[in-house]
Amino acid sequence: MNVLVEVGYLLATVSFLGGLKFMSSPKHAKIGNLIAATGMIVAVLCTFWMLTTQTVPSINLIIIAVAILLGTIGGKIMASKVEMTAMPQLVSLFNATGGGCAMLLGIVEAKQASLGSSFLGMQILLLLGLITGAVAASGSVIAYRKLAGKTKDNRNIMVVLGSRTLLLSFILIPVLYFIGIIPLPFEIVAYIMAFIALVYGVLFVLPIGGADMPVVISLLNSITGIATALAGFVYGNKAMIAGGIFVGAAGILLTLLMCRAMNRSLLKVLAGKFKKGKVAEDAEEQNIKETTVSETAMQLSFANKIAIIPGYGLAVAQGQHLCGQLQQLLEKRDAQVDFIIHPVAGRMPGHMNVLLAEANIDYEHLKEMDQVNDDMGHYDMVLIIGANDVVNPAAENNPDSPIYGMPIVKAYQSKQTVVMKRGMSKGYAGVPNDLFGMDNCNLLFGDAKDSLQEIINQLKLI
Amino acid sequence: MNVLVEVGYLLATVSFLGGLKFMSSPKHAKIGNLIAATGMIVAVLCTFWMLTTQTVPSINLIIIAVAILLGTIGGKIMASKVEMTAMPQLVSLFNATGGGCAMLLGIVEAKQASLGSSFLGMQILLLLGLITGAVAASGSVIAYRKLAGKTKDNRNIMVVLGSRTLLLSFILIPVLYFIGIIPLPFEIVAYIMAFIALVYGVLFVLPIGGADMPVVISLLNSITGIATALAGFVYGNKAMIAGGIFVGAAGILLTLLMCRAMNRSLLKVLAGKFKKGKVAEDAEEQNIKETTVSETAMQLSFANKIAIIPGYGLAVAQGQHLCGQLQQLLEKRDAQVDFIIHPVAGRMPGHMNVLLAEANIDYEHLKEMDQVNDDMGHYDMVLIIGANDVVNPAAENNPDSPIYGMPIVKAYQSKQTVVMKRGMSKGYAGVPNDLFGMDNCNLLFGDAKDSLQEIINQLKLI
Amino acid sequence: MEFIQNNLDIIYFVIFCIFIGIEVIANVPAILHTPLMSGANAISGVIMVGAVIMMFQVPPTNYITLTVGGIAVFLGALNISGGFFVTGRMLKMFNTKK
Amino acid sequence: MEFIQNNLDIIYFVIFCIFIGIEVIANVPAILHTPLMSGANAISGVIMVGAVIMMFQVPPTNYITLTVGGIAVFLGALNISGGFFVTGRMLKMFNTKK
Ligand SMILES: NC(=O)c1ccc[n+]([C@@H]2O[C@H](COP(=O)([O-])OP(=O)(O)OC[C@H]3O[C@@H](n4cnc5c(N)ncnc54)[C@H](OP(=O)(O)O)[C@@H]3O)[C@@H](O)[C@H]2O)c1
Ligand SMILES: NC(=O)c1ccc[n+]([C@@H]2O[C@H](COP(=O)([O-])OP(=O)(O)OC[C@H]3O[C@@H](n4cnc5c(N)ncnc54)[C@H](OP(=O)(O)O)[C@@H]3O)[C@@H](O)[C@H]2O)c1
Repeated sequence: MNVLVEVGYLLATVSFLGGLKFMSSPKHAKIGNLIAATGMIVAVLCTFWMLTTQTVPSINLIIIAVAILLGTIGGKIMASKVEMTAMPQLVSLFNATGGGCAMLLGIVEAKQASLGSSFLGMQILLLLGLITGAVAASGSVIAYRKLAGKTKDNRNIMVVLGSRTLLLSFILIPVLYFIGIIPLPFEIVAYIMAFIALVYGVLFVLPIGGADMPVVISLLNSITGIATALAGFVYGNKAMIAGGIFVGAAGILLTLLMCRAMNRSLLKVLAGKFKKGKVAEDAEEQNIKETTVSETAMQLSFANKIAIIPGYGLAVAQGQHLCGQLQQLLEKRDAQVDFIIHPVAGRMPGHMNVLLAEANIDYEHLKEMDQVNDDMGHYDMVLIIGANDVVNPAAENNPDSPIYGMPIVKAYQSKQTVVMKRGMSKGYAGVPNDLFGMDNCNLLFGDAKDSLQEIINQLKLI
Repeated sequence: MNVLVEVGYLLATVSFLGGLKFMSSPKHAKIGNLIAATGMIVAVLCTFWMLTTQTVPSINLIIIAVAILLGTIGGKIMASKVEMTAMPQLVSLFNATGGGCAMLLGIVEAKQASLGSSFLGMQILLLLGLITGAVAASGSVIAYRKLAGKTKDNRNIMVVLGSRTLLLSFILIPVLYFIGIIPLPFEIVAYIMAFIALVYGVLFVLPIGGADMPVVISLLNSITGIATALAGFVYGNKAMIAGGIFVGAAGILLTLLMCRAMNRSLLKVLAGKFKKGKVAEDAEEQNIKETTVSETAMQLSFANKIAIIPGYGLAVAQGQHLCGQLQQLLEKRDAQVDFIIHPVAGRMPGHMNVLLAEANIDYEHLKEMDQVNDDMGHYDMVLIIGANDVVNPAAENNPDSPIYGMPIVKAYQSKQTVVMKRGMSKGYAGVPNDLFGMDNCNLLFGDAKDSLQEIINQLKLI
Repeated sequence: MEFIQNNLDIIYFVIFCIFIGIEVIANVPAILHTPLMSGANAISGVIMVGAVIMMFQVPPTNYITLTVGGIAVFLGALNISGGFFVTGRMLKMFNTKK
Repeated sequence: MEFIQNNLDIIYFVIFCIFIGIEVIANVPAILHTPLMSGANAISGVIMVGAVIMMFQVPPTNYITLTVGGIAVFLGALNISGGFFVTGRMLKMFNTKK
């Protein structure tokens, strides 16, 4: 192969590596993305540099060019149009395209391999690449549909059994083929495997809870990485191998890290189950105290230091902009308003950061949990808006609770707390929250957006 | 080459990697050392496995075996006998042996290369390996001698000029040789270069301050790593290349990290200079208050929470065991005694941990700086024993000070502080310490060991 | 055994890649999980390079294969472009404090 | 250029090794600097392997070279054994809290 091509792939590999490295630090993440993207452009360009030593029919070239052009434009448009809250869906969709690409590549190469006399190792690589690609593709589509609310969880026993059976056939069919019991051409076997893998991808994701999708997407992404690496072996292409393995390995670790941040085990996530604690679902009657909008507004108007802890409910109610208004209003009255952001508040990591950034809230008022957790007592008033699990003291004091061990925002240590939610529903983890019954805690029932609006109205009058 | 040999080297490489990784985490460091050592044994064993496909005269084998045996035993004995405080010296000495091995290897191979018709690249590799090895060897010996107090700093202009000249000749001589101007056999050039490199190593380390030796050793160690990698290229040996580069790269970063922990720049360290701040050496007259042993003992007997901040002076005075006695005595009186350990207190990183561990002080009483820095006000009494720079508030409030930016133990925030030192000498960084003049600070002059002994005697009487 | 012998370089390569992949993101804070996932997704789009190489080899008369291959390239390009753009957009939201 | 072509695998190898070496100890706490330095020193003792390989090739009648080579092996062994033992001893002192 051409030396320049090889050097280009080397550069691409190094920039994938550097890109990933930078992307994992909050300060340099943006540069990291740029580095990785540049590496990708280099990799693509030097692939075309191969044309200097190889003649390719112009029709092929035209198709390639058009496909790349359309893909690039399409990706750009989709990425620009999507709403911030729909990010995970879109990532999932893009992952499906990557998996799809790997699958189709495998199918075409399988056809070629059928014609030529390619050796065993190559055939195995092709089959593995095809299977992983197909699983990632169909799995990601289902993950996308779940996040978009188009497909419901399905924990039907048939689904589970079906997926296990298919898993078995992944091993069985190729083995039978290779020892010669299945007398079909390799091509056909490849098609069958691709089909089975597509179905498996669907069945694999179906039982998993919708809110666990970020974890699943990360896992599927890692599988796409493996498919890429396998294809890289087929072509002896170092950039593909390295890029694929980086993503594969990083993806698996990222999946585990995500689970840990939510204090869940990957196996439980994949089984669509929640850790069952010994806590009876609605164990004790809580002595909850309700409060009213006007009372809350009054308290806010007297407070000097206020903390707002946002959670999933705020995202659902789309109340982020009102949060910003409330902050401005209170600051005009010389109060200090901090937002305390729990890393897994909401339904994707960093959800709340994105939400509040959308509402143009100043970064100096966004506090991380660890920054303020020791000084919660300094706040005169803490407003919890649509958050539940992330402020549940059971995570600290009840070893039997499924969320035990998850770091929480220590709202229970503050002087006065008002929790805004619609009713007594539980949070994502499905556990009761002792905070609601505590002396320093009052509940303000109602949709977060409505309540916020009313508080703001009242405050303007005071 | 034999497959098994290759697999062995692969295993060795992986275990060097894993060993280093584990060694960098406090919890797993011991396992890391074991892993790396196992990898080394594997590497050596599989080198001997080569004998299955190669015949080597038995005299050679005997010499090898004896050399390994003697080296292993010698290393074990030296490592077991050394005093804890002399660790850095010994590491330096061991590094010298590694460098020496690389140099001798280069010399012998240069002779062989002279005979055969080895190509240019190989000769360059050999020369580089030889030079780096020799510099590491003689430099480490000087570093050892400085730490052992056998050689003094020498910032003579001749030394500096000499080392610059030699640096130049490292480039000049080989270039002249390779373009054919020096008509000597390669062998002789190699000897000359080895000699120059040995001298350079000496001149390189001479001007550097004795207390900066840990940094220098780390740097020289990194150079040994590079020499190893170069030799690895000569033999096409992956384990040597990988091990060498790991150490080389890790060593350079470690060197920089060490400098950062002391808030110094590597260049300044190598030039043997200190950052000059605008602070006049003895700027202001401080209003210091002296205290007596009996007063200190009295205060200690009334305190409930006591912190001891040890520093270089305690190590010099060898007072660690008395510290332990003092703690036990006070604990019998129901006081709580914590030791607050600054990472660069003393003259090597972790110096104080080693010291206090030697005195059998319980781990639960060893606090890291960050653990307690926010609560210094909770201590009734803080005893600073032979520490100076690591408690100097100038690091926080005087941007002109050479130590500005270094994290410190915030002893100045405590209720009451007693500093034990011999006189008004400055610490390692040579800057005055405002703490000594503060209201809550008293000085107890005298050798740390003597003062501690007297305090203990008095306390027993109270 | 022979396999190891012949593929020694690639074995080192794979092991190092795995290690690097894991090591590089071992300490990532939770808040970056979503953009990192998305960035990794974009990088795995390098599969498109494979699809392009494959297309170089397809006989120009084999229309079915050309079409399938073209779709593969299109999907790959979509993954790359969309992946990096969406990651960039997300990261813009995550501005860190000065 | 030809050089790059012929040594591509080793170039990847070297780059990855450098990256790993740096990455692996990027977050080491100051307290471990001394033992880590010592451990790295022990690892660089793998140079002894080179000395042994060299000794395999020395003609048995060349006494000077045999002696020099023997010393090299001895020094390497000293580095390895002393390095790992001293690191082990140091780390024993650094017991972490349970
Ligand atoms: N961030 C991630 O990456 C991620 C991913 C998957 C899972 N999770 C999990 O999600 C949870 C996040 O905790 P969280 O505290 O943010 O949320 P949460 O525990 O799920 O609680 C959300 C609360 O908001 C209330 N709510 C819903 N709609 C509302 C509306 N329109 N107005 C006002 N309140 C509303 C709900 O109570 P009512 O129905 O009574 O109003 C509910 O109790 C954690 O358990 C975390 O592990 C996080
Ligand atoms: N740990 C490392 O890796 C490392 C390496 C190189 C440099 N350093 C540097 O070393 C410094 C360490 O700070 P430090 O606070 O531990 O030490 P320091 O700032 O060097 O101060 C030590 C103090 O101990 C006193 N002292 C000396 N002998 C004594 C004795 N026998 N009895 C009582 N007191 C005695 C000295 O004052 P008197 O003479 O008046 O008694 C001196 O002020 C930092 O600047 C650090 O950057 C550290």
